[in-house]
Amino acid sequence: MDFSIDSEQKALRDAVRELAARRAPQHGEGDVPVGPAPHDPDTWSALAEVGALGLPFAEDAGGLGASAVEVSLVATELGHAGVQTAYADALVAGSVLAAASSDLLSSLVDGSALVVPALAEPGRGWSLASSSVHASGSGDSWTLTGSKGPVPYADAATHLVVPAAADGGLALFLVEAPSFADGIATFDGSAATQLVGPADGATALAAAVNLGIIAVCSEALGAMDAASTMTFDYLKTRKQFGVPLMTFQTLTQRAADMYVSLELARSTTLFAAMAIADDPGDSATASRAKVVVGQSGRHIGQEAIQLHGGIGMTAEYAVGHFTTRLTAIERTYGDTRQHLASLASSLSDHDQVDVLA
Amino acid sequence: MDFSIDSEQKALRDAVRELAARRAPQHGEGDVPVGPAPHDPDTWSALAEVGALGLPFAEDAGGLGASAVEVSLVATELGHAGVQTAYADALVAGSVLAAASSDLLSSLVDGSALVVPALAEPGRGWSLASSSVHASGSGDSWTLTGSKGPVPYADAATHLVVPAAADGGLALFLVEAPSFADGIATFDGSAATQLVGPADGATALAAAVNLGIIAVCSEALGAMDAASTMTFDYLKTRKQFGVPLMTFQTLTQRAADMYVSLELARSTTLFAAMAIADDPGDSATASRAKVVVGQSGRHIGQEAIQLHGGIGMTAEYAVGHFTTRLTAIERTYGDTRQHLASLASSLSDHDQVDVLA
Amino acid sequence: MQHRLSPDDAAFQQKMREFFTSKVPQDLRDRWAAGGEPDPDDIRTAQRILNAEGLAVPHWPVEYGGSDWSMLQRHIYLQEMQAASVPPPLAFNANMVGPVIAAFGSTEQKDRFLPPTANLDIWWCQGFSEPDAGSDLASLRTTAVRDGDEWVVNGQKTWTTLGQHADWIFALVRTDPDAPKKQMGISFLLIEMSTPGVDIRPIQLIDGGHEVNEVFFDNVRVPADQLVGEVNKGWDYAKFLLGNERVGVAPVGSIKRKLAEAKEHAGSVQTDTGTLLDDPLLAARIAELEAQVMALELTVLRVAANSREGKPDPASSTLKLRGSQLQQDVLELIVDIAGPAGLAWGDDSWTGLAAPTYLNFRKASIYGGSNEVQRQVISSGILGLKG
Amino acid sequence: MQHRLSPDDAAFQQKMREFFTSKVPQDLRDRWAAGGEPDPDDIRTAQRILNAEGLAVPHWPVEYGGSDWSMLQRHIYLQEMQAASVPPPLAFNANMVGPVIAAFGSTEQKDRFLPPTANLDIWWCQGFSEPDAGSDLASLRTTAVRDGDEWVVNGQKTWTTLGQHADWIFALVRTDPDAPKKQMGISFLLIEMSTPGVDIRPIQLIDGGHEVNEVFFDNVRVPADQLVGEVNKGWDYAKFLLGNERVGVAPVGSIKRKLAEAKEHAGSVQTDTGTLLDDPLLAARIAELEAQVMALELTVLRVAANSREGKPDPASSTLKLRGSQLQQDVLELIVDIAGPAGLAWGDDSWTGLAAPTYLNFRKASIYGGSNEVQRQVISSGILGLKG
Repeated sequence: MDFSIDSEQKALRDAVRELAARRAPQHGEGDVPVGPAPHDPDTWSALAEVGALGLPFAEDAGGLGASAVEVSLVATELGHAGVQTAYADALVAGSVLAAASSDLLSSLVDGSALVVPALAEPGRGWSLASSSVHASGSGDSWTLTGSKGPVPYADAATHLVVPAAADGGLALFLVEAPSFADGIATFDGSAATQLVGPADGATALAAAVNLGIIAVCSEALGAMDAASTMTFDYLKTRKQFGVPLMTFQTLTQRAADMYVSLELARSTTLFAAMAIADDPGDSATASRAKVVVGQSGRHIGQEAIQLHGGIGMTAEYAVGHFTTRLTAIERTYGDTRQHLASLASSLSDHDQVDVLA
Repeated sequence: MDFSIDSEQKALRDAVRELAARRAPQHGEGDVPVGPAPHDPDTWSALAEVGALGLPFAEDAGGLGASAVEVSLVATELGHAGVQTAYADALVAGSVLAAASSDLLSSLVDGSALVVPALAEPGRGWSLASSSVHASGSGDSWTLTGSKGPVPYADAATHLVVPAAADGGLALFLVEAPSFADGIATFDGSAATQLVGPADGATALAAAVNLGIIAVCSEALGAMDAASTMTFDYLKTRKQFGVPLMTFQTLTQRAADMYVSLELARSTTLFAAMAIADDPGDSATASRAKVVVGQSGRHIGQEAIQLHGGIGMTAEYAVGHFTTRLTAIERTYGDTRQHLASLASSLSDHDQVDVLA
Repeated sequence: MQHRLSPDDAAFQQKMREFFTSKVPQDLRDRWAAGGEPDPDDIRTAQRILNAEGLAVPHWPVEYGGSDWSMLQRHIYLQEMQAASVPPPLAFNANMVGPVIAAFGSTEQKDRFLPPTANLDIWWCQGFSEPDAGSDLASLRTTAVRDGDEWVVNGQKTWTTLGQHADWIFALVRTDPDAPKKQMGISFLLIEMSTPGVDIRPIQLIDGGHEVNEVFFDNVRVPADQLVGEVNKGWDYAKFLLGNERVGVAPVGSIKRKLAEAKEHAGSVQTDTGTLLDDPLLAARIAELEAQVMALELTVLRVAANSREGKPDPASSTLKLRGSQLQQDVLELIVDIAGPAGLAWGDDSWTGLAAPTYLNFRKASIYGGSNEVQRQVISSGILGLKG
Repeated sequence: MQHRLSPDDAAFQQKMREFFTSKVPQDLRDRWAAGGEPDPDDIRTAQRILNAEGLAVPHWPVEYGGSDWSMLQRHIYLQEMQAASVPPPLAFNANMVGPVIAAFGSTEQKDRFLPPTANLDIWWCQGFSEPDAGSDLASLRTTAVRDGDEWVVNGQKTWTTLGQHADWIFALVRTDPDAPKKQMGISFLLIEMSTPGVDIRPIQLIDGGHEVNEVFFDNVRVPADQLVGEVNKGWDYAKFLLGNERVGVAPVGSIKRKLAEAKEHAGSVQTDTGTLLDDPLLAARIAELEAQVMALELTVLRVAANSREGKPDPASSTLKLRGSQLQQDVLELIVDIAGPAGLAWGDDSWTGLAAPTYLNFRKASIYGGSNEVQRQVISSGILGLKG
């Protein structure tokens, strides 16, 4: 058990930190974009250039042969700088492409293709267990029928990875040049390529989403760290009633609770990255990380605004943007409640949760 | 909608307040009883004398023709003084006796018989829907087989009201002079009298338990009120670091939250008493009250000890005893989780919860 | 004790329900129910419909349009209004400046301002908060210096909600900088927004909307007859205004409507085994919120009966505190129900509005006295815990 | 970064597991696992078995029985000990007075006290808290006045855990009442409980047990060689003692064992549809606690690697704070699982012990530095928020 990073990892982290600082959104007087950010090709190219997009994939598949740990370092820096990207989504898609030994992976890694997963379905809650999109066909000839969406970064995606119900179970398909209406992709007997067949589809999808969970948890960790630090600094510098806010014990006690939440999320995220690097199919650890980060992110996001007061509500100040992003991340790849329900169904599998294996 | 009490109710409240003050446990140096209290015949006689035991039952059945509102006033005073009794249990049993027009009700009301319900079962969670005790027989001749317990006040009970599975559903039986081992009553073909048949058993039991819920919620209200007041007083008088504890903002902010919890519980308990007085079968309101009081009681009980510090942990100081009782009440007649699950299963029955009907 | 409505109150309830659902246009109420940035014309239309029926300012003196209702009736009125998704009369008019003018203004001021205030012919905004003050409202630095028959105002206000639509602003200004306490030397001034030297800048919030503003005063000359009550007594009037009422301080009807919508939404989201309304954890959370909102509503009803009208009232703090918490909890629940669909913003569907609305209402525990201030009012004003 | 144990650490883990489960008698461990008031003989027996194997005081200097383990190994040791329900070496001996004597005592004191302290031949108790001090430990008023070769002690201590079994007490006493700050002028004194003038009174707690005591000193004469370190430096030693270590401050292994027991209990309670372990709400709560306890354990492991041994350590506050919360949450969960059966007290079944144990551990957020104090240490010591 070792939480320290080596010099190569440190170099990667520093490179991405520098990149993220350059690509970070600028706030200040006047209107700024809020909420989900569109795809930014420049940021994406820069990420491809530092090799971020290929980190967790084997070298012989066109990846860089690093792991979820390096993914976590990258995503943490993006989150800390408030840079929203398709990083997690591309890694989920890339993980499926890697499982399928798809040639497209190299284009994903070099940034020339933007491949994203189409997991959500209109009018349906989050589920990895089923898909209302149906696949029919065989061999090289498949068609899909049904709808998926909202699809992240639909405006920019060149390809979709689509889970669909096929004979024998859930299979994973690639759709090229998808078309969208309001972020929804509707397949009407549309041609698709099978990436992973029904025998392995659910397993490959779970592993891919686990990697995505590591990426978004890490991004959340960066955002929580930044929002907490801003809040602590604000308490030190902002005066009210003639004294700094840190004079008010109710605020400093709550700041301490924020710090505890942050540290719990940090430990859990780092551990989960190591665990998923080791066993991409360890969905229990991914779910536990999603729960801990979801709860910490909610706590820190809400308190960061509350302890700032009015200024925290404004778009010209960064802290509310972090809360916005944390709110989204808690509902990405399954929310806290859904991961708890999943964990609750497997309590009998183990006596205790063993982290020292 | 009127939360005020009339002069008759005020007289009842004052009488019970005076009674409760006389019967209140004495704390101080040296060991005192902790946890569940045994039956105290003197207190019980005193309650019978002021008419408390017959309040919610019709006069022609031997009751006093008052209602759950008066029950609530009595139980609140007992809770405030820390007087533990079989009051709620006797009312549950009495409600079943009243439904059965049983002659025994008058003995319950005058205090000569202590009739309690045997609802819990060894090794089984709380349920009003089923019973592992089976009844067989017909007419005046019934026998019961199975176990119930722990039975409250088993040492002193003269009769038990026992729900048992009969042909056609849950029926309610009376068992005289029950015998116990470790608080468990085991029926081995034991003779019993049917009070309510399977057609009405579940309904009668639900109404009886709703009355019990009003009694324990009210007792909890009294205990919360007393524990909160002690805590606020302690913050005013106790000095630390050379200043009164109320100088510490983190404590006064938490005291404010305790007060809010208390007031929410107060409004809900009073309303629920009125609602059950009007419709004894309004289990949804009883469940909501149990949830609100359960959560408030947990919050106030825990904070009352924490804000007191070490002294709150000691048996010679009253505040911990209130917390003990609040802890028990939350698990009496179904706990918060179970009432939430029950409410959750009937969400579609209504658009909004309407209190102004 | 009696939990049922009296026949009179039940009839009153029925009358309100019928009025709100039949006399205020459905399309207007649908827009209000959907949320998002409010349309000022809808607010004007609704208030005028209410005012025509004598229902815009029921808690004002009867001679200026008020009704002599019981607290319970006022609650029923608000509950039915919110249940029907009728935009409430603009708070700055109906609940803030109106009662202050009615209580402390001159007869001339009452006659001049109250009718157009009730009818929203004047749209008021509030000039209390300042950039460096935060919860320490009394440390305000905007000054008004007397010059002949005028006050000359300089300074800056902020968090001025819907100020971009306003015709007038009621502002706290410092008229005696040498007063021994910061709460003294403050006056309550009415200023027309079109007066030269008044400038307004919208502030964007994290949901993208622009509901608050900064207002700048640069040598703004205000006629002396626009000062309400006595010079240097403005803080008293502000306290009166802020602690004015228990009824309405917690938006119970709106919370209940949102919670009912949440159930409807949950029933519309399919899962592998049914709908989200069948999800045990989500359903339990809804049940819990229903119980907690019931407790809040009952507390509103109970404490309203003991109201001390016209005095700052710590019981209001209980309702404001708990009301904002539950409002935020219900809005957060809707984000959970929206799930992956809520990750997309930018359309007016309930899923698209879920997250921005939740984020917007983080303000509820900050604006109008933060929850920390409310707790402070409770602990000192009710519990007697003087720090 | 590496989450698996190295082969050496895995072997160490295996060795510890085997030792604890095979060398400490099962019946003793079963009694400890059941909870309730601890049997002092079981504590003595266990500590002596450990000490015989060199496992009672691994964090002491090697020459006095310590082992030169890594922080990770110390965590593994504690985790396995707690998982096997082995009573830990008495904290007053192993974690408090022992390290202080080892760090600041004279050679004579070390040789005299450390071996019997490690072997629990001396049972120590702690004399820090006083009735009027509460969290303000430094305001203590028990005095020690030098008289020849002796100190004469007068005053009162309280919350002295297991003091009724103790042979000796280590106490903070005021030796210079005129010191300019209350933290100065305090000394660290070792006092035999059998000394004339020492009196002890057990305090009953709300669970009915007697684990804490008041200790009274009436002209108690203490040989001067029983003062540890320098006169008037006692506060420094107390701070050393209180902030001594990160590993072990959160009882992760015990919490995990209790949570595993909770699952077992839940599986044993029948419901209308299966067992309580199938109850979606209860199961989700267990799953949540498992995740939160995992987060705590990982934080212990992560911060342990950065320990600053021997200095008061605000990171310990994080672990103490969160550890006490989770311990209390798990014990409360067990009360829920016990349900109606838990309403009866007085036997040693898990249902009968559920509520008293829960109530007893409300102390966890008060004793040893309340959670409010821990938050204060975090906010000032880590975040730099100086009130």
